[in-house]
Amino acid sequence: MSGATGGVLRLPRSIRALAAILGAYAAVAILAPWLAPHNPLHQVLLLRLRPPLYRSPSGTIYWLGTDDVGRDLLSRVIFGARASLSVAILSVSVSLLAGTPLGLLAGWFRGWPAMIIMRIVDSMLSIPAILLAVLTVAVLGPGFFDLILVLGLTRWPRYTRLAYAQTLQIATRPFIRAAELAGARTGRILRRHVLPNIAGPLLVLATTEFGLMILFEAGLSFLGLGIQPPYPSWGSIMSDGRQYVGRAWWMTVFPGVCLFGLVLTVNLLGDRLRDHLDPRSAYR
Amino acid sequence: MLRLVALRIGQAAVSIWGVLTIIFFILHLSGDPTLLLVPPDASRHQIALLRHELGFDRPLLVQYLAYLGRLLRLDLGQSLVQRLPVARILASRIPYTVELTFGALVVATAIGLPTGAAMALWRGRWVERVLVPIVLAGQSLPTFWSGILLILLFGVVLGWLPTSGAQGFSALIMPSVALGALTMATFARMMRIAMLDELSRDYVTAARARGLSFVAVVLRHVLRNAAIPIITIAALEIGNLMAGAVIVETVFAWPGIGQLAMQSIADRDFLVVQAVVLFVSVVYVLSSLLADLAYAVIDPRIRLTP
Amino acid sequence: MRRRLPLLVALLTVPLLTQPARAAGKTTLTVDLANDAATLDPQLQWDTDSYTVYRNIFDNLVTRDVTGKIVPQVAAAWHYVNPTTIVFTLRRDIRFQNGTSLTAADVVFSIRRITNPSFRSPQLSQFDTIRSVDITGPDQVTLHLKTPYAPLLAQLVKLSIVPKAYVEKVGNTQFNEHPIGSGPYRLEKWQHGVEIVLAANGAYWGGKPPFPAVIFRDVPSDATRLADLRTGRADIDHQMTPDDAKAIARDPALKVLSTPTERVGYLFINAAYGPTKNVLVRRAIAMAIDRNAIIQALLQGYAKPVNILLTPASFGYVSDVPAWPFDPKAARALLEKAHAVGAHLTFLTSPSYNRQITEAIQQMLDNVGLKVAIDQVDQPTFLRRREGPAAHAGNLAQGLWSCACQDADGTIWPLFHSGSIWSKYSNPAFDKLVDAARTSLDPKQRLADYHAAFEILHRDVPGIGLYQAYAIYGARKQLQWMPTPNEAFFVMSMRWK
Amino acid sequence: MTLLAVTDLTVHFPSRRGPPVRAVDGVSFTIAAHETLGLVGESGCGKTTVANAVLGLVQPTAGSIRLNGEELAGANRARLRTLRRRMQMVFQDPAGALNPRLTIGGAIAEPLVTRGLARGATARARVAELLNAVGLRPDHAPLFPHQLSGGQRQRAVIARAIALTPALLVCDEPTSALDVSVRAQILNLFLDLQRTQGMALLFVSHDITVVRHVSDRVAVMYLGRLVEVAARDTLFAAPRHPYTRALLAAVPEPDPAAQRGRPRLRLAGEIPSPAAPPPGCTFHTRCPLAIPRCRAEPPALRALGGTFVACHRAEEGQKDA
Repeated sequence: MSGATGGVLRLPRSIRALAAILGAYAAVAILAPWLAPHNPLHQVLLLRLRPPLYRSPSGTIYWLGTDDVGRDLLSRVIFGARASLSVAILSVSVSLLAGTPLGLLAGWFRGWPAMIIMRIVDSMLSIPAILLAVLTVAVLGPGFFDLILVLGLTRWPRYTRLAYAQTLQIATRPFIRAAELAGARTGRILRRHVLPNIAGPLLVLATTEFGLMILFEAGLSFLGLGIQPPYPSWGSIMSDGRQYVGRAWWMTVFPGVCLFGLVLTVNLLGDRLRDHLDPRSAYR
Repeated sequence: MLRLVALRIGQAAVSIWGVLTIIFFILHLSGDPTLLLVPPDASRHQIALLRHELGFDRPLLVQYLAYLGRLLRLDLGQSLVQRLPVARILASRIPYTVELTFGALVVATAIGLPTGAAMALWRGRWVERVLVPIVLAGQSLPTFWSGILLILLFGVVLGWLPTSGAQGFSALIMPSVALGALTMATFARMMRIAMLDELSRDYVTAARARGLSFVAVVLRHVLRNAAIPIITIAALEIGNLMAGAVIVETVFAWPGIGQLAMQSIADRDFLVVQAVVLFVSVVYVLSSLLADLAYAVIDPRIRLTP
Repeated sequence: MRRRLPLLVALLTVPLLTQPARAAGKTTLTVDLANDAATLDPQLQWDTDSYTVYRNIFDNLVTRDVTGKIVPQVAAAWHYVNPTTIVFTLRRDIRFQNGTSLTAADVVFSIRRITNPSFRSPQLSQFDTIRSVDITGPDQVTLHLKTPYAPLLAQLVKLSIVPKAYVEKVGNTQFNEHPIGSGPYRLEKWQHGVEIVLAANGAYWGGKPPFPAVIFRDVPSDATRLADLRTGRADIDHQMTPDDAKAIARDPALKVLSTPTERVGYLFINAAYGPTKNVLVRRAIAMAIDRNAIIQALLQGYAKPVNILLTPASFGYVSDVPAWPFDPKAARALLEKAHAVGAHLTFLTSPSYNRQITEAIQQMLDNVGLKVAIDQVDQPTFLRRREGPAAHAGNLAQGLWSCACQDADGTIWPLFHSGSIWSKYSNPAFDKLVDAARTSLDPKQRLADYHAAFEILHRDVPGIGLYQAYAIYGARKQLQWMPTPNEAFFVMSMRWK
Repeated sequence: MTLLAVTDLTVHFPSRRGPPVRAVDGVSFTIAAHETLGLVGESGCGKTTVANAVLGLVQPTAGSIRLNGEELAGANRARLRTLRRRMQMVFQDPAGALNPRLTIGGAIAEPLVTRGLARGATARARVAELLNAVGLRPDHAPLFPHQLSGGQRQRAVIARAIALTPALLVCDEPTSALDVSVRAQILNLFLDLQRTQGMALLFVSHDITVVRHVSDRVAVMYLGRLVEVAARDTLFAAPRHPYTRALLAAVPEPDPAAQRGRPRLRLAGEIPSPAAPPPGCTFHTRCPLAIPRCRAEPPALRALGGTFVACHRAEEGQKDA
């Protein structure tokens, strides 16, 4: 257990280090226009599939080579961080904001509306996530905002289930009765007493989901249903490069390494946070 | 107990009905397959004729009720594209997915459990510090990417394993590894907690006080007791593995239900998609039900949560 | 570009090391297909992968030779009695693989089966000008049409003959799984999603099949098909990308077999919605696109530029209607004249179309001052939107058109006739010309009509032809085979050296 | 002056299988202003349910609970909220009674803030005042519960309870979760507070020595019913009910002589399930004095000298023992 007053500085060093790596990724995404050596959309059809460190006749160096329509891969990978991070952040926010209140209310009030909500949650959770996402994309259409909506719409049940279970448990604790006796109304109890106490597990779930959403965005873009061409995302670059995996390995390897590094950072962070918030349930 | 089991089964049935309903409406909102079936030069009239023959011009609710009605008679219908009974198509694919799931389970068990045990036994030492990131790496790899890299390395460069197909044991290795990575991470983590739980019990201290060596205690008692939660988790993981097979099967051209599902979505072959989702969710729901029951049997203090 | 890395060297040496020594007689031909056959009932499906397989199991009423000419197969001869009546005389020596003779009754059964709406054949549309069919002699069948229909014979190339007695006995589902035809190969084993094994039909009337067995494997990934070919697991890659074709050109064990097809790559330009409603904008688009850059850089030369939206492999092709030249300056001037500089266009596409070409076109249009947003949806959604109201069909869309009939009627009628679902364009003069060409049986008159029609299309630009696509097959060096423009995959026409 | 009047309070909890659990069955008592009533009994006898019912945390099945003549039973949420301004509760487990994610100051200020009585600096000043009153320091306010000791936590819980200067404070085993060394301090705090704040206390405990320490009057409960109610000194000097005597007998006397002189009465058997209470006098299954009448006829609570007792043989009890 740790107080909210602790502040960033009281967090263990490993968490701060991982947060710093995450921050670096975010900085790259934000500063992409200044960091990228080229316009990520500009094609030179005659310079397709050039290997890393290629120097063009005009003297330009392509550090990571070029893609299959002759665009600078480094610039695309840098801009690709934007798609991965923003889709993940926004979709986690959407599903967190949609799922948590639902689970909170269901766990607090119970009764038949809660039953209905929880059965819907169960149903959604027993559909393979990628199938559900692919189908929803087919209905809503791909694109940045649609992608966020799709991921948000298909992932909220996880937060609902966790918030529900946690709320059920918290609702029986004496301090909830104490708050009632203190004259707190339901809204205040949920806000001040229940929510802060279920926030820890939800935060850990959100971190895990954040990593998953990055993979999902890449997966959907890989299937051609995510970020729209010509805008780069790591998944779509890898999808473009899939056909050339034997001859232009750089198109698959570099965005893959970036993606892997980011997700690993997020997962390690989630792991450490879990340990930090509740050492007993470490690794669960 | 029996009443609670009946209640849980009832709830499972409701969940599955929910799954079918969600999938039905999402699928039908995404358009029907008539245009995919006809040649490009078909006329408006001819398309309308085929659409009528296929029944897609009826109101959605009517189609939904007809679907449920057929399902209640255990009739999964006929594939629009393959023109074969859906049950037969599914039956021809399920063995592959089961094989792959089993392969992944073996990989996950063979690597995950010893890793988890090692992390628990050497808690806080360098062994754990090295293993944790490795385990987490297992669940940070995008399967489509690791699949491609595996094919590139072992299939193309080294030529040790077949690049595609589903024949023979060697073809099973790469997809199993790609699919098993995530479960391996889960198993390792579960094994670690279970072992730590057991190691902190009094009997361990007592046994050591009696002069048993630590290794003997671990082998004789700790591992056996720690296995109980692991077995129940494994039941749950089977459902997750089947779901994860979707991407892996697509990458490795593994002819299981995952690939069938993706193909059928692309073809809008409604009844096949619904049958696949039905199958996976039934497996998922049943395995979680079994896991719950197993918990309740092993530890009667755990009440079945409705 | 030939700056190779160690990895590439490894890739190239692998096949040499792993390739097994081969005996002179090749017993099994292994073909990697991009998809599994959907059905092997030849009357139930319209996709090329199914066709590739079942065409070797069945004989068709008529067929095409290497030059594309329609020649006899089950029908030995035919003649028109009048524009709506045609009489076929059948061969007598054809037997199905179960030993029964192929008779006029089987032909009539096949035609009636495919034209019966409740059978729900997707191919019905190709044959629905047929009003009735009857046996008019021991080996004679007479077709009656609703209206005169010039491309009828081209359509009948796709009509496979199924055995009446067997189908009626086992039913449609069983027939689909265990088809019996009169072709050079019979179905041995079908593992859905894995492979289809065919065995030679020793009693084939047309001669001895070249391989005792043919295996069609289902390998969706381009890279994997290429790897299979290199490692010797496959003899033919049925669907090779131009980049891969370029890559294997140096491999001493492999070769590329390619041929121009009747498939035409085109750009649809929505004439009924948005900025592209203005013909000046459409012409500007036509002049902004550099066909040669697309063909040379992206298709590696495995395509030919076309002047109209039809290939020379189809009847109705005219060479003297010009294409709009590549002229970005003139394009820009036209856009300025139309006050359309900076106009926003939507480019509708799906993963089924060549993404590189889409992106290249986007860039080319951007260069002349048009803002193009790519809207990629999945194929069913693409078709639904493309077919629906003009406002949702996008301003631009790529297409790769083949009617498998090698006739202009199958291309420009469905694409641009105002009565067609795909058309977002209406010109009564054009409609009149293509309607006339459809019902006339006089080739000279039809050609004149199409010439006039293509001139209208050139002026109105509701779409432009970009290139004539090639069929590209990767194969082992020993394979002797001449691919044909209609992309038929007759194992009978192959030899192993 | 009567502050709280509980009449025929009955609380039954429905059970999934079998008959309802009769947690509280026809309990009546009163508490005067400034008075402390100790409610004592074994765990599971229903005393906590009584405490919860008084505060409206559980709905009574029957009976009436009046605070200053106002009926609580069946009151809606809004009315309960008003009534609770005048009564508060101190919980058994101070660790559970405090929100781990809320500071001590925040917890103590909560009743003031939710009722709009104080905020900002005023609230902080009042919190400091309350902390002083319960023997904590104002600089404890920004701490979280886990940063305090058990005794400090209970002081914080008490500070929260008295923030609104309630007329009645219900204490449910307030010391049972504490170390023995801390218990006396907390009990003395209650005595102090009662003097300075002028509250009435309903003090619930299974520990008769604790009850003896703080109470003016004591009520003894067994299996959902009151068996004896008397002034403290009367009860401890002359227990009338065999159960009371058994409870007292179990307490070790500091003075060995007194211990020896005390009647020995040991309880046999287990406490029966409140779901199936025995007929007649519910205590008869364990009562050494039980006669056939006890099995048939439930005894009523009746006055006997200065005591109220529910036993058919209360008069004989003294001499038998």
